Amino acid sequence: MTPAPKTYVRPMNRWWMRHPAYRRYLLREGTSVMVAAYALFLLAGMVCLVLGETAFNLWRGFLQSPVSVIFHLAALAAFAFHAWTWFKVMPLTTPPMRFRGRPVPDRMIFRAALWAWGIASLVLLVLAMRFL
Amino acid sequence: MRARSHEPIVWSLFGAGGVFAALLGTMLVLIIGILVPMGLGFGPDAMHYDSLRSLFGHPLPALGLAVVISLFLFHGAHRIYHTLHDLGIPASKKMMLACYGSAAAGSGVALLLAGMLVVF
Amino acid sequence: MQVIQSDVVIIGGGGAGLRAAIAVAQEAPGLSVALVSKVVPMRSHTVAAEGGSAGVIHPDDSLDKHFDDTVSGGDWLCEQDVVEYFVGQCTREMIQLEQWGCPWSRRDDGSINVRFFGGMKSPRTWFAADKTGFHILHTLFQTSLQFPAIQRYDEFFCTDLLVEDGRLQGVLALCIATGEPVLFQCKAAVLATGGASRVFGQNTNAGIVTGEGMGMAYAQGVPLRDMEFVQWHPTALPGSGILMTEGCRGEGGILLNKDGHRYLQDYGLGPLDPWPRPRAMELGPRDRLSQAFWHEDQAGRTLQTPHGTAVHLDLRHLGEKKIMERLPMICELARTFAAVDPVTAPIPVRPAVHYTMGGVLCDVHGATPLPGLYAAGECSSVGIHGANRLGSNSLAELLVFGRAAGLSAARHARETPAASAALQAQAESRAAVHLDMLRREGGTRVARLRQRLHEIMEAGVGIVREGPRMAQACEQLAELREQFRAGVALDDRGRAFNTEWLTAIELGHTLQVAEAMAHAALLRQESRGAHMRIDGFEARDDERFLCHSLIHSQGDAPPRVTHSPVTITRSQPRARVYGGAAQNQS
Amino acid sequence: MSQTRTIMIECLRYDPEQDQAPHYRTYEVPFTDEMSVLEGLQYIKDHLDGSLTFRWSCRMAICGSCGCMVNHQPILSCQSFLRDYYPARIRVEPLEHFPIVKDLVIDQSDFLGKLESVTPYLVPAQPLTPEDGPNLQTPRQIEDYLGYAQCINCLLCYAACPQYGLNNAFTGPAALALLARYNADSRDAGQKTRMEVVNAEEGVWGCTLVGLCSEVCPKHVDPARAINRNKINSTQDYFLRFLAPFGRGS
Repeated sequence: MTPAPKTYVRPMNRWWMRHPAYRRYLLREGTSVMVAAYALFLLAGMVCLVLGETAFNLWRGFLQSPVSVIFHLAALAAFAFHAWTWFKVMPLTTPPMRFRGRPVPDRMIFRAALWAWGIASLVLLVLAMRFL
Repeated sequence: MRARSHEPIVWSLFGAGGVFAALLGTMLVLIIGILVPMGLGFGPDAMHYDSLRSLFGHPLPALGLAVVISLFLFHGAHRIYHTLHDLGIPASKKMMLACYGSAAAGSGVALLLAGMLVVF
Repeated sequence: MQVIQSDVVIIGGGGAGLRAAIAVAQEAPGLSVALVSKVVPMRSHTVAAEGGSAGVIHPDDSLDKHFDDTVSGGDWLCEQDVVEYFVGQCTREMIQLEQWGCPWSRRDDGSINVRFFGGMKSPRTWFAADKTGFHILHTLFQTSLQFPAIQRYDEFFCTDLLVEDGRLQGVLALCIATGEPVLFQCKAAVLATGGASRVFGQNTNAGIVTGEGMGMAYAQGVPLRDMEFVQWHPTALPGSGILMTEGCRGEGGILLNKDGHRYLQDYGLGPLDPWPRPRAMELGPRDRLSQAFWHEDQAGRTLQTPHGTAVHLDLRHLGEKKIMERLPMICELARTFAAVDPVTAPIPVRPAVHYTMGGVLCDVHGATPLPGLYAAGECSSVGIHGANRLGSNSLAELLVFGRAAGLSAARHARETPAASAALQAQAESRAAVHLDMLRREGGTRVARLRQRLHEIMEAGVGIVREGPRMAQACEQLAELREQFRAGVALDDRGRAFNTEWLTAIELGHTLQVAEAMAHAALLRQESRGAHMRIDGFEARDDERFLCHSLIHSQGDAPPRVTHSPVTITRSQPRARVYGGAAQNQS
Repeated sequence: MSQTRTIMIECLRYDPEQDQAPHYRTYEVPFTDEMSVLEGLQYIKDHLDGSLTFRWSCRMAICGSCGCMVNHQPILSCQSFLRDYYPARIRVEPLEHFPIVKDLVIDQSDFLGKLESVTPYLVPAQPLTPEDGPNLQTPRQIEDYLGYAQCINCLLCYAACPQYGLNNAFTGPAALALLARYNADSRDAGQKTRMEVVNAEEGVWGCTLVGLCSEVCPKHVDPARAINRNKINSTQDYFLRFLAPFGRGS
């Protein structure tokens, strides 16, 4: 073959600055940091629970602090954004479905997921009010 | 022959974690972090040591909590691992071990604690 | 110079070239095939074909009907023995494509669906919605990938055919990325470079359809045949020339003048009712429809648009569902390029150059008079289109004759000794001529020359033709070629991906092809098919002109035109009638 | 003729024979309402600077030649209109994530190799000849793959995919969509061969579902869907082989 022509390869540095969709994507991926952090926070609660009442009350007391409120508001935003984006892309990952011969439109799947979200949240709330 | 990726293992855990986080996460955070401390809909005795101890003395809630924590951790680990790559920190064996290793360790601890809560 | 040895070289990676390459790879697995294309194959102009491809499969249809429609559509200038072979092979090729994965549109039971096209007695057009060419091309390209014998040279621009000892032995190409000349030494070559519609300004064709394949063969003494027959497609968007497929009319679309009148009934294509019916009104042949437009335009009954006059193509009565199912791309194109939604408004359309009926002379096997050189597809004149090509026959042609040319080339390659050594010197000297263009100072810009070419052709050799204006066009083309030889001004003097330079080389070929068209048109003193004269030669003249034009290159001098007989087997020329009159006849 | 205005078009320029790195050059282009970005570039080439290099052919959004970045958005220049950017100046660059050959021309050979790697043709269950007649396939069966068969290989999706930019071993959106097209075809029996490509690290697992590929696709092919549905298939394939280690080799 003729020698390959000289080409110029552009660097990828700060690629997320190039398109708003990239920044939305990183934000979506970023929610996972909060998810992991919240898991650790719950894990800490478990540890405290095992250690005994004194330890647990420290954890329980932390919940009242402004730091905790800020942390939880941030976590709330992260989880809500995660849920929204998760449901948005869900139609892309589900196998093709048909209803009465027609393909199920994406927005139906999204809406169904929102309903599931609402119901699951409600059930959790009711259970929590009953058992906590 | 192309090498088969082992991604399906972590991807399944990531996916399960994502579903749990999406369906339950918001309400979980709302209850624990906002409603209970502010006393909205919950009495001052909510989430008291004794009531939680007895609740998580049952295997099902204890195991459930451990599984939720574990899946959240894997969900986080998976996305963090890939996003670090996106941000220019090359994906490596070491990085992989750090991310998924800590998730696995955290999961082990959670399961252990759940066991202790049930047994003791 | 880099030399690549190959048994068969295929020039052009469109439908015909890919079909030929696959034919060689399948039938002669021992041979090496070089598929040399100036664009990556799926960019070829086959991709833009919309409506469909002919093949007899409908229960009401027959090979005889396909034969008759083709021969009468071509105004009896067809090689009837070739048409006979062609119609017999079409359906086989359509089925072959189906088995390679082409998503032909189907009926509910899963069988093939066919639609009407202009000039057809029965529905015969296989279609894949309104992206038939796209699906055919991608199916062929993807299918070709399973044959390791096919070595692709994407973005290699062929400049010359190299002849030694009276037979074709090589092809000179430029690797576009580097600008380096490459010699393909071969035992046979298949020319599949497409048509030359870019000779004209307003056309439906891609920018790559510049006729250099015809030019290369012509320069080596292979005659071009029937070049005066240029097809104007009646329904293209004004300005851009983007095609609104004949399928629009096949599905029931109608043409209206500015008064909302279906004017085709005034041009021997009526009466209006019963409607729809084959070979009548909007389902008449393309030449008649384009000519009818010209008359309406002369009578001032066309609409004014920013890009010239137009008539309305109305699809609204088909309803949104049918339009979206059968003509989705037309909808998108009209919305994007004409700001018209066909569901709610008629589309302004006018004729634009669409197809070159003529081309490199070849026989039913694709063999040209030059041993070792074969041709297929629009660049060839195998003889099935005559004076006017029937819609749907060009995609079928690529497949039938692409395969035939591939098989012939393979056979020839097997029986031929290797190329001679003298070839390299010839290649070097031809390459030097092209490379020299990069160093020459002064001259005229490519865009200016091209603009001038378009003006000359549209004024002199348009839909409607007159002797003096054609004669003037011939003179002006000679001057333009002189101007071209005097030098082309290039801003880009580098070798790497120099499209300005390649366009200049291309233009050299295009100018010769234009000249061939004009001279052949001037000498044809009759009206036949797409060649319509209004200077006393309004009628068909079978006495003097039931013959092909053969155009021979005379180097820098204007070409020499001779005539050759037409093969007539079973259909004697008769009046070519459509509309109500056609029914009375049959 | 609609009114003529003037727009500034800033083009990335790179001449491999002269330049070490790309630079930008701005042209003043008169335009009318119906002029596309491609026609703007053609105006520059014809009248202002014959050395500006770009690919184009069909000018009707079907050949896939003329993709480029306009203001960081991958588009087909033939179906994007200058009026929609005016009065701002526009910046035209070659498609992201591909090596630049010259000016707006990128090297597409890597993509072509990927396309070839996915067994992008029908693999019939048993050999057929035209004499066997056409297969039956209902409109509904066609619907299963027709969307994925609309790809014109314009490469906008690769230019939209940061994962391909970060690691070009990734098979990428268009090639994986084509793979899904053949897998979903009722006439095809080649799923097993293609599964190897799907299952690989550089197969569907190179995707993190940024999703922009599907948004920029001018033909609504939706490669993101093709890829992510195959993640499920690949996962099933991964675990099921443990359940049925025998009998899957046939």
